[in-house]
Amino acid sequence: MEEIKQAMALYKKVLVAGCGTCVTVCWAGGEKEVGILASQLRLARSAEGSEIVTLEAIVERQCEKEMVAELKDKVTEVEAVLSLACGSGVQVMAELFEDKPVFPAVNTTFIGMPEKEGLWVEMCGACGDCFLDRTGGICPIVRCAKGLLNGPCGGTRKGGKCEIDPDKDCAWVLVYRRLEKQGRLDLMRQYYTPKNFRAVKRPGRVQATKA
Amino acid sequence: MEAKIGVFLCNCGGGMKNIDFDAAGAKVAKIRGVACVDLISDLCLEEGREKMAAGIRAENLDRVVVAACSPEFKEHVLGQVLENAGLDGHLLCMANIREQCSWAHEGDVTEKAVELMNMAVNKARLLQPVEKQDIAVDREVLVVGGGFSAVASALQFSRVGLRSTLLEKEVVLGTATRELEGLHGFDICSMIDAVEGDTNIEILTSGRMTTAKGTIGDFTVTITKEGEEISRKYGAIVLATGYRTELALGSGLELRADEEAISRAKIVSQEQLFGMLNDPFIDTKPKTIGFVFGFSDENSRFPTLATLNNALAAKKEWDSEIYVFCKDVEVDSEGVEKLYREARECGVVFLKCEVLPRIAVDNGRIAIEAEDVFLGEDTIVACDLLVAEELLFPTEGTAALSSLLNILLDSRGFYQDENVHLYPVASEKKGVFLVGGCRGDLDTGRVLTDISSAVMSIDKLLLSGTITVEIERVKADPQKCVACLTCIRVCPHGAIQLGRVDGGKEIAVIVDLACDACGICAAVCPAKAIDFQGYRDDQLLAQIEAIEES
Amino acid sequence: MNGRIIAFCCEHSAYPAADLAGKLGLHYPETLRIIRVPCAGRVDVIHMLRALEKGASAVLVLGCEDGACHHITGNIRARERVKHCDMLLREIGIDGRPVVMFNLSPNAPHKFVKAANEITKIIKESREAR
Amino acid sequence: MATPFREVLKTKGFVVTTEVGPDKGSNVSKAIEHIGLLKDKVDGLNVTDNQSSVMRYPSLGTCLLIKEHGGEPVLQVTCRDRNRLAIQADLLFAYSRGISNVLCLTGDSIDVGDHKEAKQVFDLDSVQLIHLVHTLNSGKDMAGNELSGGIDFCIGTSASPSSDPLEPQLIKVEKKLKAGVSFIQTQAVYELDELKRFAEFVRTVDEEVKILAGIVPVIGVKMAAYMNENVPGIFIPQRLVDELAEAPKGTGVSKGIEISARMIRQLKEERVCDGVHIMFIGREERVPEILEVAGLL
Amino acid sequence: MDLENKCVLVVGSGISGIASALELGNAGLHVYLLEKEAAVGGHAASFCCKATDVCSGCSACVVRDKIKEAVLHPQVRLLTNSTIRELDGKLGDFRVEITQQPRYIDEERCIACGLCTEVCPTEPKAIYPPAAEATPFSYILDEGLCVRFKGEKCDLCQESCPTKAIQFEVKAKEQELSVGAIIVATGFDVFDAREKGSLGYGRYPNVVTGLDLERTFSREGYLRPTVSNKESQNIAFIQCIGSRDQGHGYCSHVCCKYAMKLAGLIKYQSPDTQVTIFYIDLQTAGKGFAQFHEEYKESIRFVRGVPVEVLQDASGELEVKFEDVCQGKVCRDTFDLVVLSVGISPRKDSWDLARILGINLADDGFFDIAEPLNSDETNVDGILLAGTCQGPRDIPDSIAHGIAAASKVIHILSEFASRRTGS
Repeated sequence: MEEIKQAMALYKKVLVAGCGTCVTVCWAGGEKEVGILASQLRLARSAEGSEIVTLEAIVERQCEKEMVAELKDKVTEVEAVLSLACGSGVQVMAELFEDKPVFPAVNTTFIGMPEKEGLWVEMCGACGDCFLDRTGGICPIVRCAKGLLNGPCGGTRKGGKCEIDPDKDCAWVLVYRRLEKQGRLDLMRQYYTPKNFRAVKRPGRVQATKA
Repeated sequence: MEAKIGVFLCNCGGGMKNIDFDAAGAKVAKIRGVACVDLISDLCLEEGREKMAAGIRAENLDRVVVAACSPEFKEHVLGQVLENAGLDGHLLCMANIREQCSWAHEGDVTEKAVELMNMAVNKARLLQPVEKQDIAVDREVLVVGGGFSAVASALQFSRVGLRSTLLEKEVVLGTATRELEGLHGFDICSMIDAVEGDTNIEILTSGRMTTAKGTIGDFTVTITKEGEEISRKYGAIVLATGYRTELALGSGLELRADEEAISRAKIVSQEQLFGMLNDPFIDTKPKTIGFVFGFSDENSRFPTLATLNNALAAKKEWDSEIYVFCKDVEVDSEGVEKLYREARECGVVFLKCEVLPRIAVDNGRIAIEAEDVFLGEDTIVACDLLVAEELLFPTEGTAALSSLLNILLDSRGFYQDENVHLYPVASEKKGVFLVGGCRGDLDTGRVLTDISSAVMSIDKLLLSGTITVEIERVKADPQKCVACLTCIRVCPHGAIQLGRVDGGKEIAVIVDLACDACGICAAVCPAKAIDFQGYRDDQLLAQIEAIEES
Repeated sequence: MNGRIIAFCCEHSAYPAADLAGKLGLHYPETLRIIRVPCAGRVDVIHMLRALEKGASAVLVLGCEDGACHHITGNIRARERVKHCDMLLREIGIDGRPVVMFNLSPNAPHKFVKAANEITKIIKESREAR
Repeated sequence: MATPFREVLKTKGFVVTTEVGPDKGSNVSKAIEHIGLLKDKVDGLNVTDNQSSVMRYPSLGTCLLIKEHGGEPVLQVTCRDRNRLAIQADLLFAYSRGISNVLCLTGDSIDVGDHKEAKQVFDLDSVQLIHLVHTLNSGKDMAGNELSGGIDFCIGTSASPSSDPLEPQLIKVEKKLKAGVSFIQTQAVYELDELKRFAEFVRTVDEEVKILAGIVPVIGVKMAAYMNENVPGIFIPQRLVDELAEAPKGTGVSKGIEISARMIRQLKEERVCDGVHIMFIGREERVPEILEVAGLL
Repeated sequence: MDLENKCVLVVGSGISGIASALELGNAGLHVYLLEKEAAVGGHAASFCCKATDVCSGCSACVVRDKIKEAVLHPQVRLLTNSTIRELDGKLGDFRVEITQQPRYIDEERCIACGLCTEVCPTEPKAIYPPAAEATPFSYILDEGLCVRFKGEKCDLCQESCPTKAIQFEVKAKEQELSVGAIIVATGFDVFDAREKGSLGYGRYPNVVTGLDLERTFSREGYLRPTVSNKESQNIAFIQCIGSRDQGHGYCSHVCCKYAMKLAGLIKYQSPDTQVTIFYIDLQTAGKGFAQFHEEYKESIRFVRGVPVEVLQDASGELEVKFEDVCQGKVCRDTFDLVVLSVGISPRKDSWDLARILGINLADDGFFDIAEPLNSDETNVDGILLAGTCQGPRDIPDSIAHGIAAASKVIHILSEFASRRTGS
């Protein structure tokens, strides 16, 4: 928030733009959060004795140029845009309205899945060199704190918890348990050569080959 | 078009002296959208209400604000007035200028009164009608369990003309009738016969519920019976799965291996003893019997009942010497104090101990050693039979069933959350009821009232075949909903389902019948897609605006 | 700021408690403005923030006693949101405008008055502190 | 001039190694002092590599100091701070300066250290690292290019015999052994049986490999509690804690030393393992005491 | 069958009566809810919330909800100040004669504006507001105080009343109701602690009953300082007053719970107050209560023993003489407040009602039931029992019992109806 406050310091009128899809689902940038952030901004300003006008808008998918385009009028009205979309949404917005400064209000952390209401866990690092077939469908690259490929580090805590956080499971203990259930522990005994971390050349770009 | 709001002030017959009604009226008249301001000194009387209705018609208002006493008691009456004047009752908004203004403060509070009215007017401007509708409900009832409470419930349902299904996991009914604990002579068999002869009752033994969808009036349940899957629809579900007990042998009992054998024969449960008592061919009648209960488990109404009844019976049948070791006698059930007295009078000895007695095997007999608080010294009783302490547990499958229906369990794993508003037999999910021992430690009398209560509650819900409810008071906007499932996960009454509006994309659908209008979903919705008529965001915010305006 | 205290009152508990307070003639600060809600769980962070935006000097959220909520979890969620809102306010360095949750039952008028007085006290103290 | 560690492992009955903790800063006098004190009393001196992710004078640097002062260094290499290029380069350098023992480790997570915001690398893991060293030994780099001048490292690695659950750990150890190591330094152990079970397992995979039991003297109830709480893979049994508790004030350290020494003696007599690796972090100067009490001097 | 036009009479508007009335009303029957007093709700209406920082499950708030529901219910007709004079007929068509005492203030019209009290000349005022929780919230005129009933001429209040709610003329009103069935839910009398003279209730100001304490808390919200006007530091609860003794062969079900909950509340409000509970057997069963007991085991002192005598010394301190069974001797202990956990007694007027309705009384003085395990059917067809008039019950059990009785009414009426159509 401090960052955002700083970033907005120069402007009197801004558009707070949320995204209606992923970030809504994960409670980061839906209409609700947009409203809260805008209100928070206004409060912060009035506390400093100045003022700020906020427009609010939701784009169905902020990563789609066509959909973001609908915001044209609103954007032209304001001096800056504050986007609650994921990294890509922010960039689409910025690309589309080159003359307006666009600021990210959400730090996109990971691709995850909801474990229960209000709790999300990271599942995939989009590394482009999928390993899941060898680990009973548990990704050690993101779910192991060190992204190890050949088994757990020495730091595993009692009960198979992670060295860095007793609340998190040691991915490799999970892998072990699953493979054991499936009777495929041999998979875990295999040696895996160093991973190809360049499977996807950054910046990533994928061209669909199907029609 | 701009709403036409009428404001009706009531000065409580001049009772609210610290409000200047003329000044207030004048101020309120200036608020945007206020078409007329009327001072009626007796709104809570028929006369006053007629004046109000007349006013509404005369000005043909479409929103009404009443500034008077608390809506707690008068809101519905005044709502009626609107209905009579041809307006929807939901188009009324009250300003509580009596209990929460005039009476709550000393000195002149005109300004506050005006502000309260302003808040009300702001809200009224945004009010919208809500229609009512009759919704058809399924009249069949599913009763889970085959013990006493289940069988008795089914019979009562039949008597009020509701068809029901008895779902029992065992092969026959009545295998677990623990709720009859110590109720000698209560004839479960004849009840079962009655059930079997009853055309209103269908019996599904050795069956288990495998899925449960839907809400009150419209549950779809699949039952697995000997491999095959049966799918049924029910209007309501009654869980009457009773409880189970375990001998608390661990407590106070250290036996050597060689003693095991002896003890196995000599340490019995209440149920086993009951069996022995009714066995005409029992070879040796125990001379001395020791009972132990109520040490490791504070909830011991059933055990108390069992002990007293069994002890009395043993006294009468076998004329045995009887010693009962306990901490407290749970006499807070009907007639139990009487039983307790009777027992003592015919010679049953009660020894109250603070700590669990030590139990050992001493040449073929069971020795119970404890410090009796009255004698204040160690007492050792050697007996031929020990009725060991029993602990109450939920029947296995309780947890599974609760997650299937997603209803809460209490801290001891029995059905029904510890929330006074659910007692006696309701669950937080409309249409699901919890009866008898499965919801905790009761006594047979309480089980019986439970049964009647459940029957009553379901009777009034389903008997007519339809229920009148407000339609779409709480509704998710199909355009805005992103089907993030948040509301479905948070709804405390399980009233929200994933569905499609006329074949469109999947969205959250709030089932009016099951909804209890708490608005939690509206608050959590990340897309602000859920509207709650009367408590919509804009309506609440409009009230807040008022404090700025003044 | 207009010194108002916005109190979101659950219609099952706090609201009737307030009525009872009135009937008993128990007095509490005049600056209190009660907004009736069907359950404390209906109150969202945005409502609290807006109240402050509109110049309220404090926000009260009053729900049923812990374990006696008519909607089982409403009061617990409300408490979480109040906590969250408080965090948001601290983020932007706004203090002395408390957002507080209290639990009470409909027949506890004194608890209601206590809540009203306590929050007024907090406001006063933080004002003096500044 | 010390005997090469590889020889020691082959010939000596009971091997003893210990550690020199690199300084925080460029003043290495303390390290040098420790080296002088220990080099002739033990068979090898480990140098930790930014242990527990706290930035220090490099392992490589300290190893050079040991070499210069006539000790036998064991270079610890973790996968946390360097990618495969950096690691290979470092190893080439190390070998060129006569450092011929390398201990391959995964490395603690960045989160436990003093530079929590750094990017952690883990381009490789410990098993891959072992393979890497073998590749170098075979005269090639990872990309398969020929390397000028021969390389021949003596490779060791670590293991945690008291992890819970143990099985996944053992599988990892098995992989390490299969990859080929000459010695294993275990995490600190306090339960003889644990170590026995571990040793048996290791033997089933590889009879040759030498097992050095990790010894970390516990010098107080507080420390014990702390380690049980916070140091993963370490479990200090209650009886030891009690024993420490009984020790009169101020004698904690000597008590800890006594306990460790006792352990070492047992290990040696019962031939549970082939040696010990003593980690007395911050109290290196008192390591000789342990050896003395344990009768290893 | 169709019960829509059937009427049922519920005698007593305590919590169980209200529960019955609501259920019947919701099932579409017409209900007359008869109440002897001016306000509905009975004892439970005046109980306090015993929540600490969590709900203690005393259910007092539930009562409030139910009362509200009942008075607002279109199918439920309230008859306050009313008693049954006579009954005849049988199941299906009872005819009941009702006497409604004049209250001089029409509760339909009284808007509680308070103008009358202001003008009332007498001191203390003869016309005054009811208890805050009273429903209907209608003013009360006290014949004993009002000068008009002393023959004087005064109609100040009548003049001042804006709604003409005050009518002195009204006489006792007779009316006949015809109903299909009757539910008796007349509730209980609180045991009169004076009967246990040795405990000093009524003589010593600092000896109070559990009910007094309930009221204190609901009126003041905290524990009133004792008469010697200092914070009570050391409080004793004495259990089983009017339960489980010669006169009362039953447990009152409620005392242990309310005593422990009140004790808990006191501990919560002022943690350094000492609280002792003297008991015979602790009744800790019941949903959620075991944990509650667990919580306070340590902070509250439990003594297994029966106090025989309470004496007040000069300083107002109370000396409790009790037999500590654990030590097997008589001990003394001083407290500055003694709370007698009075139990539930059958109503004194049960006799009269029993005679009028022709139902039996059990030997313990509560209304008797036809057969065991059938706790709501009397010896008279069509007259049922609900709540504490049949035997001690706590609030949830009373509600359950009330609902159960209603359910029985539905049975017998529908069976009756079908019999009729059958023949």
